[in-house]
Amino acid sequence: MQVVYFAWVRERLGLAKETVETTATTVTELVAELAARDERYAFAFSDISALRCAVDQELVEFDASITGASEVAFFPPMTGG
Amino acid sequence: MQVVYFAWVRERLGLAKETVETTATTVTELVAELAARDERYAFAFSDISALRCAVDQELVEFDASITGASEVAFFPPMTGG
Amino acid sequence: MAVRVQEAPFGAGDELDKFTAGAAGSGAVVSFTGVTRDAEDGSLDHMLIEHYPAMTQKALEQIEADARARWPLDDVLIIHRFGVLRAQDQIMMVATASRHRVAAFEAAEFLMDYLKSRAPFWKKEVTQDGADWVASKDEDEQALNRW
Amino acid sequence: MAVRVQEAPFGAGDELDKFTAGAAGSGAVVSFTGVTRDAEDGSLDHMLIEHYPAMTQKALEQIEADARARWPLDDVLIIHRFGVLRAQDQIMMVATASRHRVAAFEAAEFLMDYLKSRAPFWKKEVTQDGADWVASKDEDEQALNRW
Repeated sequence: MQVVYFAWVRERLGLAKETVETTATTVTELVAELAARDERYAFAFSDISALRCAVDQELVEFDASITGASEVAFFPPMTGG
Repeated sequence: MQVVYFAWVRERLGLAKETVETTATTVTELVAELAARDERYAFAFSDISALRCAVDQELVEFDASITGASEVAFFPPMTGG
Repeated sequence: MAVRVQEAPFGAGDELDKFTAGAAGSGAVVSFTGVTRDAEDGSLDHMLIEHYPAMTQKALEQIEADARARWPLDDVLIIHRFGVLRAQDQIMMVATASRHRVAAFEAAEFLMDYLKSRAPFWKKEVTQDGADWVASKDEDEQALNRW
Repeated sequence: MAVRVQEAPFGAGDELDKFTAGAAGSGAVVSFTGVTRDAEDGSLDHMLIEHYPAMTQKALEQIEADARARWPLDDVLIIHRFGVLRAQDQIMMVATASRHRVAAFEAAEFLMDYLKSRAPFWKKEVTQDGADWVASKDEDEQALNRW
């Protein structure tokens, strides 16, 4: 599964995307796995309320399923317009 | 006092403006005077709810005073925009 | 600040660009353009717009002042034509500039609502079959109640 | 119907004119233009807009489809830039065309509200003192509740 990061999430991780092997079935489970990796990840994912996520380019809540998904994205609230 | 007419009021009267000598003190009194003149005027002023008026280029209700006014205007509801 | 009542055509795009360039720091610019519609059956020959010259500029400036009193606007533009207009001709435009998009939107809607029912313009549709004064709509009068 | 996500500048006036010409019979055209504001103290060097290319076009088309489902729109235009923008540069615009002015206004506001909080763009302000991601505003999130 491809995991992609934007804005300050990308900057905190120093990483725009990566391939992740996971048995997580929801975004929340994936976040728990990633946050457990090291301090950088723990910091980036320390406040879930400041994050938004998309599964296969569709905005979803954190309890959404990622089973069969190709791409999960994490980013701060959007500031377009 | 100058009295001016617009849109179908002007067309019904066949007149864009005229000078009127009057002792009327309100628009309503002026309307009564004008409507009493002849059939054309009676027809033009037959339905006050379909008319609007301005005194000295300011929209007013029909009970407004015209004492000291220089110009009174009669016209249908406006359709700008 | 500009209120223009004119017989000549105007270009909404050019006006918008000039307006936006002049409203440095605004962030949000809203425009409304009114376009002459053909009759339902395509029979419109032209639209004739009559106005009350001695009152029009004054009435529009009052509407602008009312909008500025209600919203934090950096600039306002109102252009309204009179005379003969053909289908697809631009009749009028308003533009508003503000730091806040909601203010820019609301002020533009307010200007349009008041311009529809409180500025001294009257439209007459001329077709091959004759000419009719456009009737005012109850909904336009009611639209004023929201402000 | 057009959704364009691009790095290149666009001209809001030209876009408005083309849009209006293409929406024959609409009567009412509303546009919103978003302009890069300088920092309060005039220190903005540039604004950097990041987006999520695989998602952006799709998200904007969905927002457009939602607007069309709610209002009788003859046409919709959405343009949003990404990359480096300077103070006074135009960031984005939306335009709506309808027979009804209220529909054109409401749809444009709806598009802006959703575009602010649901389209994958992020703004970073770069000044001499450093760079900061623009924080989302509670009021922008709350604005969605009115629809």
